[in-house]
Amino acid sequence: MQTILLIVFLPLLAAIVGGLGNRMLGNTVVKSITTGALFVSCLLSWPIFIGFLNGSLTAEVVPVLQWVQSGNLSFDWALRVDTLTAVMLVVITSVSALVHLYSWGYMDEDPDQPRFFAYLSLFTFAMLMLVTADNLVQMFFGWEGVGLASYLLIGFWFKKPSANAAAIKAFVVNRVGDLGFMLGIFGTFIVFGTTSIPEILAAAPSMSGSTIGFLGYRLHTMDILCILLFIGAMGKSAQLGLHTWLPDAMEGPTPVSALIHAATMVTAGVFMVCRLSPMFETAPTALMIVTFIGAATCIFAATIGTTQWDIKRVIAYSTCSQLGYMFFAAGVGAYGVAMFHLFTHAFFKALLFLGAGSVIHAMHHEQDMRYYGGLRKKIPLTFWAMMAGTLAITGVGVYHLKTGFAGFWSKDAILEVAFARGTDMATFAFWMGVFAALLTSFYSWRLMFLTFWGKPRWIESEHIQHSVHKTPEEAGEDTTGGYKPHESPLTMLIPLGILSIGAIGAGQAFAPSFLDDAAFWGESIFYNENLIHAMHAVPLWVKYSAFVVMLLGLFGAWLAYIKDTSIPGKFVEQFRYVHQFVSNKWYFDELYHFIFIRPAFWLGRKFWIIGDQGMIDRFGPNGAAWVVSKGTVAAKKLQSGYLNSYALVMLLGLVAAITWILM
Amino acid sequence: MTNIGGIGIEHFIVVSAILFVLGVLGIFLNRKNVIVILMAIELILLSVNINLVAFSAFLGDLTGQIFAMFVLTVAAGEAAIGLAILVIYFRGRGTIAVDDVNRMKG
Amino acid sequence: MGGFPILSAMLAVPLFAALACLFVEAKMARTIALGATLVNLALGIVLWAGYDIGGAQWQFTERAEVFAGFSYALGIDGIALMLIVLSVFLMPICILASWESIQKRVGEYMAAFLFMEVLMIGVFAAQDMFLFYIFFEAGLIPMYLIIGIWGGDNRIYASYKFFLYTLLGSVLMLIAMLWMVNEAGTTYIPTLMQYDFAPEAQTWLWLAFFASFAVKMPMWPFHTWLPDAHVQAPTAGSVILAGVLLKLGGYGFIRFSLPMFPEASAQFVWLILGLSMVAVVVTSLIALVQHDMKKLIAYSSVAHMAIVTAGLFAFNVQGLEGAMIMMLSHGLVSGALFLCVGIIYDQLHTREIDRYGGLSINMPKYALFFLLFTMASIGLPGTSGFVAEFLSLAGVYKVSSFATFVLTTGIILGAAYMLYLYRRVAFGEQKNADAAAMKDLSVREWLMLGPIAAAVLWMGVYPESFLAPMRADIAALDARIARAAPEGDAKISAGEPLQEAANAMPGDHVSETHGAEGAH
Amino acid sequence: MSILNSLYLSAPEIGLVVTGLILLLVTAFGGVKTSRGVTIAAVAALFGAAIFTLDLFTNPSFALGGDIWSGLYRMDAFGSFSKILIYLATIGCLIVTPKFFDATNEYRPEYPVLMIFGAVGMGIMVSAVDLITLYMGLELMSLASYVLASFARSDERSAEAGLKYFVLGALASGILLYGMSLVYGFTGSTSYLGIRAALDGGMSTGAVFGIVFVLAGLAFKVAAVPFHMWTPDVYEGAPTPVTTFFATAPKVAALAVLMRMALDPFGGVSDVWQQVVIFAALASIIVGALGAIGQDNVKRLLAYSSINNVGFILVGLAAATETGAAAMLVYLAIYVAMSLGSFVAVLMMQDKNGRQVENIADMAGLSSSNPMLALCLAIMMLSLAGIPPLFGFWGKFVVFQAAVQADMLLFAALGIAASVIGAFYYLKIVKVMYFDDPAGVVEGRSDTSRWIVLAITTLIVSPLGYLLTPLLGDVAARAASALFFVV
Amino acid sequence: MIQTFAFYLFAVLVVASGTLTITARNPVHSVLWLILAFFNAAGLMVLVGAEFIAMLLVIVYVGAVAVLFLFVVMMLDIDFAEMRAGFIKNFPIGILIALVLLAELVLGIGAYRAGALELGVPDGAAAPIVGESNITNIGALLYSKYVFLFETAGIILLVAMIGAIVLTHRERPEGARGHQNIDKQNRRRPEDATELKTPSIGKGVEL
Repeated sequence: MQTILLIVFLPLLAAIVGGLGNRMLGNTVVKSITTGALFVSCLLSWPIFIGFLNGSLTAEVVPVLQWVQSGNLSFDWALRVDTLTAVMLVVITSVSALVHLYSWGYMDEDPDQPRFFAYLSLFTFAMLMLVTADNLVQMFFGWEGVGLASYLLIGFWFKKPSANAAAIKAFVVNRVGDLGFMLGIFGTFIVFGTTSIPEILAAAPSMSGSTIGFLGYRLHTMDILCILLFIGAMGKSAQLGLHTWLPDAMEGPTPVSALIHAATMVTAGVFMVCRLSPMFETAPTALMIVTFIGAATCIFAATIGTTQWDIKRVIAYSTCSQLGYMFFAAGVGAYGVAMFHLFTHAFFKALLFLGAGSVIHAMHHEQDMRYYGGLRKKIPLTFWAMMAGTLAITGVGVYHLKTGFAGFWSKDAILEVAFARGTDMATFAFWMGVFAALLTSFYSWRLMFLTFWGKPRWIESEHIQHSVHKTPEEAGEDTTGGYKPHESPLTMLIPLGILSIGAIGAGQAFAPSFLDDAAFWGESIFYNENLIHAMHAVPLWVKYSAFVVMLLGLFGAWLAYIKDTSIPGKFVEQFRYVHQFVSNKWYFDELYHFIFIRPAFWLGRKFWIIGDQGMIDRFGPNGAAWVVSKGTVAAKKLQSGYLNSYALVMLLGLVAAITWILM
Repeated sequence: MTNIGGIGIEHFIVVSAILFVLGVLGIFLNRKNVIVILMAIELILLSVNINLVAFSAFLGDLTGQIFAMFVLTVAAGEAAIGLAILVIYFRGRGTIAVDDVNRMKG
Repeated sequence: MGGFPILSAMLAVPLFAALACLFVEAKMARTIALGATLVNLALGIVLWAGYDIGGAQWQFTERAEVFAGFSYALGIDGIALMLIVLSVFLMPICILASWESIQKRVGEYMAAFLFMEVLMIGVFAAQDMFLFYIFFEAGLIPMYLIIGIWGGDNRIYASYKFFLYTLLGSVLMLIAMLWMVNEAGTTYIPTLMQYDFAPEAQTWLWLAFFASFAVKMPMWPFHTWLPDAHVQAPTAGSVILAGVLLKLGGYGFIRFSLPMFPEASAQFVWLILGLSMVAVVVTSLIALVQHDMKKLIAYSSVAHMAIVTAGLFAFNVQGLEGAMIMMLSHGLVSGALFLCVGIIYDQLHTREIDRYGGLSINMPKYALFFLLFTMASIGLPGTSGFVAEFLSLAGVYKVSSFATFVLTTGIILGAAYMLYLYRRVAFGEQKNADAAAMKDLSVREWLMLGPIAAAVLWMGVYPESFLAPMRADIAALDARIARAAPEGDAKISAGEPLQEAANAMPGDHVSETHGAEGAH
Repeated sequence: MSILNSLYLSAPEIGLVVTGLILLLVTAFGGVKTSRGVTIAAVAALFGAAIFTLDLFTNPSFALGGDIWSGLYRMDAFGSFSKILIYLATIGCLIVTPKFFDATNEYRPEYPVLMIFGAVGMGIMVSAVDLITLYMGLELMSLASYVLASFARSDERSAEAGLKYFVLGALASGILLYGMSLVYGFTGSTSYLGIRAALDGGMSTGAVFGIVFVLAGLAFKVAAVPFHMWTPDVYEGAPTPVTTFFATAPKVAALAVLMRMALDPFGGVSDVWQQVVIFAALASIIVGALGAIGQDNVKRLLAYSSINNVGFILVGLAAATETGAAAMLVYLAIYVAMSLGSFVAVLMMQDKNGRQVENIADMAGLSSSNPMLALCLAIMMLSLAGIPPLFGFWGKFVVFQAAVQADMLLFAALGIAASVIGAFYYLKIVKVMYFDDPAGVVEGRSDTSRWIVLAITTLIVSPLGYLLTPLLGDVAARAASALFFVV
Repeated sequence: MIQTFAFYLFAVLVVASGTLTITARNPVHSVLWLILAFFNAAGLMVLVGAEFIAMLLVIVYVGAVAVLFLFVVMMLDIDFAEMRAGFIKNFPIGILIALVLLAELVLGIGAYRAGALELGVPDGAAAPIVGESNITNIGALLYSKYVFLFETAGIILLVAMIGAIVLTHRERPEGARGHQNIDKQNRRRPEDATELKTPSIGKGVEL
């Protein structure tokens, strides 16, 4: 299984060559190298996955290099391959390879293509390091590596202030999660004396009842460790509270959104929880929190998704919401299900993003859906790809026919398992999930209708105006403004096609393995067979609930955006405050700005001006200097130049000395 | 010798102490004239001499008187140097008022 | 290495080169300085290569009783070795950094730097306490001159502040040293490291040493000299200041305070951790609002050094090794960051962040290096900064989870201010024509940044090279201070393990549903 | 001791006196034109005296010397050590003098003669083991000093310096004498041996007064706070070579006398004066430093610096131990080199009219116009500030070591912390020379003799000086042990 | 009895004249008061049997030093009218300190409690030979034990002399007022000094 070395390090090599070679090698060479490397990785990954699928491969660790050995803390560079990793491998390499390819077309006009491709490859490398990690620290390496790549790619168009801001935001918010992750690793190290994942997982049950001191409190060891680690996952997977970076991350080029902010990186949190599932299983409270956060994110993001106008932001919130599903699936103990949703989601969400990219490409970089409309005929291939993605995400499928798109298989499984779990929290999650499914359907179809149906509203877009050199007035009745959207080039369409296949068939194809095959997962995750059995045994209404709400959503969207386009306006009129609240993303950004960012700068200035300069310097060095200068003045004054006073001082000294001694 | 007609060493010490303090006072209370300061110094030396001689007598030891003699000698030399300095100072500045001797200070 | 006095040679080479530099003209002085530092670098590599890991604790020892009251005793252990290597590594880079930017009094400048090198190596190699002190304090003179003569507009204030502040700190240490020598009857550091002073005395001695090292580190609130000194110093001065001089404080703690006063060190853990926590948060926030690049990096240095102090006083191997790696890493990274500032300062003559922007466009190579060092500074895994931060914080966690929590917020704030800096300098529009017209890295600048970049990555990926020589010494130190090690707040207490997984489903229930529904 | 022995052991002084008298005759008959010759002869004589003293010092048979001249005078290692320093310092001062008076043409052959007699006076002082001898030696030195201070007759400041020096010096002499009279009266003896014996047997209040007065009088001579007031004015006003002299040889003599006085006759009652000395030491360090900071005149600054340094030397005295005494001697030796070096460097700074540059601001940018001079002066300054690796550090090191060994930790800590204030003004000189833009005032070229003195002192002060530490430490220890040798 | 009376007389007079010395407005008066103080001090010395020192005091001080003072006072030609009277501004504190010093001296030494004062015990090396006069005794010591200091005293006086001359002696340049050329003066003959003129009557003389 040494191929794993190739799989992981080829992208790195490509990134280095492409990044350093940059202008020397030229666009095409760099693009070919990186894309080629990724396709090789991808091709090497699938056999591994298939190997696990058919049981011909077993978990293995490939050591690479010693890393750190400090006292009893040691961790090395090593690549671990097991089922979980294999799943991630194919997801990552496949999507990445496709995105690389897609970017040939999408980024065709960009002057900095080598840099872009190098970043993409670098990201892939980091992501692969993350999923192959054998210890928490290497996972953290990948964790931060993908963060770096994400930062670089979000800020790829670094001339745009908004892109820069988004990049920093992404990095810093992630760092908040990393704080938890790091503390979690430290705590794990304290408790288990190791950072090796298998060793931790093996030892976790023995520590399950113990307590530990943390920040002055005594807490259940495993709960606090898992919560800390989960905070890391929350950051990376944009869960409620730490989600704010994800929508902003859409400032990056669309392929980036597809690869990083939909298919792979954001799922790292889910991956981590699954990877550590035996550990989480020893922490009931932590799992409750995971479930709750997942469910809350799921519904929260979905509400926002219904009000956004930016096509990518809609999908971004959708991603956020879908991640919530995965988390609460994990939270209720169905890690396989969570992974399955991760797997299918990767395909259809990447597809949606790339499709959106294709739309944007066609619409001259206009991203606002209000200026779309009627594109169905203009870019039919894109339309059909998007349609596949939408059908997948909304979970179209019929239980009794045992057919459906990818999302049907995974999302329904999540809802069912949550219901089957039966605890209060799980039931809460179930209902949230159902409601979110309604909203998912609504916003997904809303997106489709606004984009592909209706009349063109293109001329109102500044981008289009720019392109056709006309103002809306000049265009008059012709709302297209004479603009001719063009279908994307082949390099973009091929990935769309491949992903469409995934979005359509991945659920059907892999559900048996992912959901029901305990042997498939092996030791790689905690697999609760009983729970899966319970999942299959839920009442029928549960099984159909998702389908029903999907239809409701579709109907609502059709009503509002096809049948009577005045409805949304009226609705907004009616529920102005609710709408305002939701469309402003629940004011999270404003809140954070108010309680973190502004105070940070304010405090920084105060600490600097008042603290450092006003107190420390003033009373420290400068104060001492002031005292000395006063002393100097006094000393000079004393030295008056008069004989009398000199004599007087001498006498004073004499008298003082005598008095001192006599006393 | 313990006393001379009821006059003990302490009497001499007191006289000498008074003279000493007078001399010191003369130095630092004077603002008129540097010459007076020189005279005040002579007063101090006088007090020392009284002390030395008195101790010598009461101790029955001549060292004090020898010492006093040397003090006298040196005092004469000191006076000469002092006056010489005063003279050149006066030549340069045209005054010997104590208050004016403060070109250098600080 | 036979009998060749390599440490003395490393002192002698720059010393004589420095004297030579005083008497030759500019061009020659540069060449001599570069040559001498390169020779020293070579000697440093030989030293490293010749260092016998797992051998005697003190190697390359030399000793001559030429002084009354102290002796010329040199010798290094792994800790000193690493810091010496750091010093000799940075020196040629400093000389290169000054190659063009220093045009006045080149001979004296080079001499000052070479003297600096002598003193730095001397500090780390000294085995005699007073010899150490002499080297330690003598460093003030060349640095004072470097800041004062070749510094910026406000150099006088900065140089005074630097000099007097650090002097005040170290004189108190001298008194403590005198007392110790009087008490223990030896000036030989290895002996003193094993000497047990009475616990009451330790407190005072520790405080006296603290006064010196805390200023040197610098720890909050003794840090205010650092931003001033950095801002005013010429580029290479900042590099040496940040790269090596700040390490003297950490070296002092690890060489003196900890092994000589373990009880007192334990007693003051709260102080160190407290100051470190404040430092990380406060100086990071301050760094966030800086407009001057060097000042920002200077404040970041304070924050990073706080991690060092916290790690040192974690009383365990991870903390100590982490702190050491942090010192090495910070030496490289902040040095490199100052070089990065210097490179653009040389062209535009301003450190005002707002005057730059969009440098990625016209200086892509520069931007790449700058990015790397920025990332290393915020502790991205794979760079030296991560290993350093991770190890020290892991060590601190064993003592106090709260301290670790607060210190770890540094990774958030650090990311914020460094990325904010990077964004304003390298990203964004090219606001100013002159900034947009700047040239990318020259070969000379490549030679400066390249090696550091390589070292940063090397240390991040394979820190073993750096950890291995120190391992035995850290272990010895750990054993020495173990008796006083404070109890951590983690205190795991065993409980009744859960009988089943959190999401376990009752088995009988399973079979029922299973039977009813069958397979999916 | 026979008269021959007495003559032999006091031969340096006698030789110097005889030389002085001969030179005086030469002066009387030859007039002004003999100046240079007389100076050279005086240097030679002093050198001879130094060599002879060195011989006495190293000659094992005179290791502890002995009391000569009927117990008025003692030849011992301590005295010899001090005398060698004094003679060497005087030589240094003499060498650098003549050129100074070139501008005013006021140099006279009496100058070296007075220096010789001054040196003799100092020699007598440091060897005195009787109050009367001490007084005579002190006055001999003082009278010569008063005259030298006002030697530049055309300079009003010189006369004022002389006047102030004289008046205050006479007052100090008066205090000293008064104290001596009390000591005499209440111990019954003027010899150190007798005084010590009497004090060891119990001390009356009168004796305490005597001790305090005597020490106060001596404190004036060493310029310790609060008896320091004359120093800045006199140092500024006196001709620079004379100031150089004041800052070196008489300083050594006065400190040596103070040491001998405090440690020999009053050595048994150190608890009486120790606290006063501690106070004086701290006060000197602080006042010296504070006073120096505000100065614009380099001579005045160096005057305050000397007060500051005396404070450090007194730290050794406060310890009242043999190591303390040895430390003081080491410090003294180093201090003489530093002081001589700095004053010579100042002397070498002249403007284009040949006038002495005294204003610190005028030294701006000296490092570009005259790099070697600036370097030497900078080394001197940093050494005076006690920054290693310069030799000045060693002086501070040993005195504080002594204080620490005497368990005076707080005192040592305060003292050394206050030294940081002092560092400020030394740095100021360095700053002016190195950091400021050239003022272009200093122009003059100096003669070789000054360069030689400067080079020698700089070498001593430079880190190479540390190579002297074993020798210096050994010699000082021997000298100090002589002080503690109780017959 | 007579001794007691003499002591108090001299003591009071010496203190009084000392006070007047430093307070007199006219320096000439000061000198005169000083002389009086010296005389009385000499009287005190005679009282304890130190005739030689007493005489020395009178001869050296009154005869030489005081006169020197007078001479200088006259020579300096000071405008006494301009002399500022009064005391310096920190007069009170000065007086206070002086009084404290005096009190400490007087009380501290315990002089007032006769008998409580313990003088030292001389070793007898310089004890006066009984029967010999004061001057003989002093002479015997001065030329034996103290010969070294005696010589030193000579040197001191020599230095004082050199100093006084070096400082005050002015080589007046040729032609300046007060310049004397001794050679020229010695070579002067009557015929150079006087010139016989035979003026014609009523014409006057051309000088």
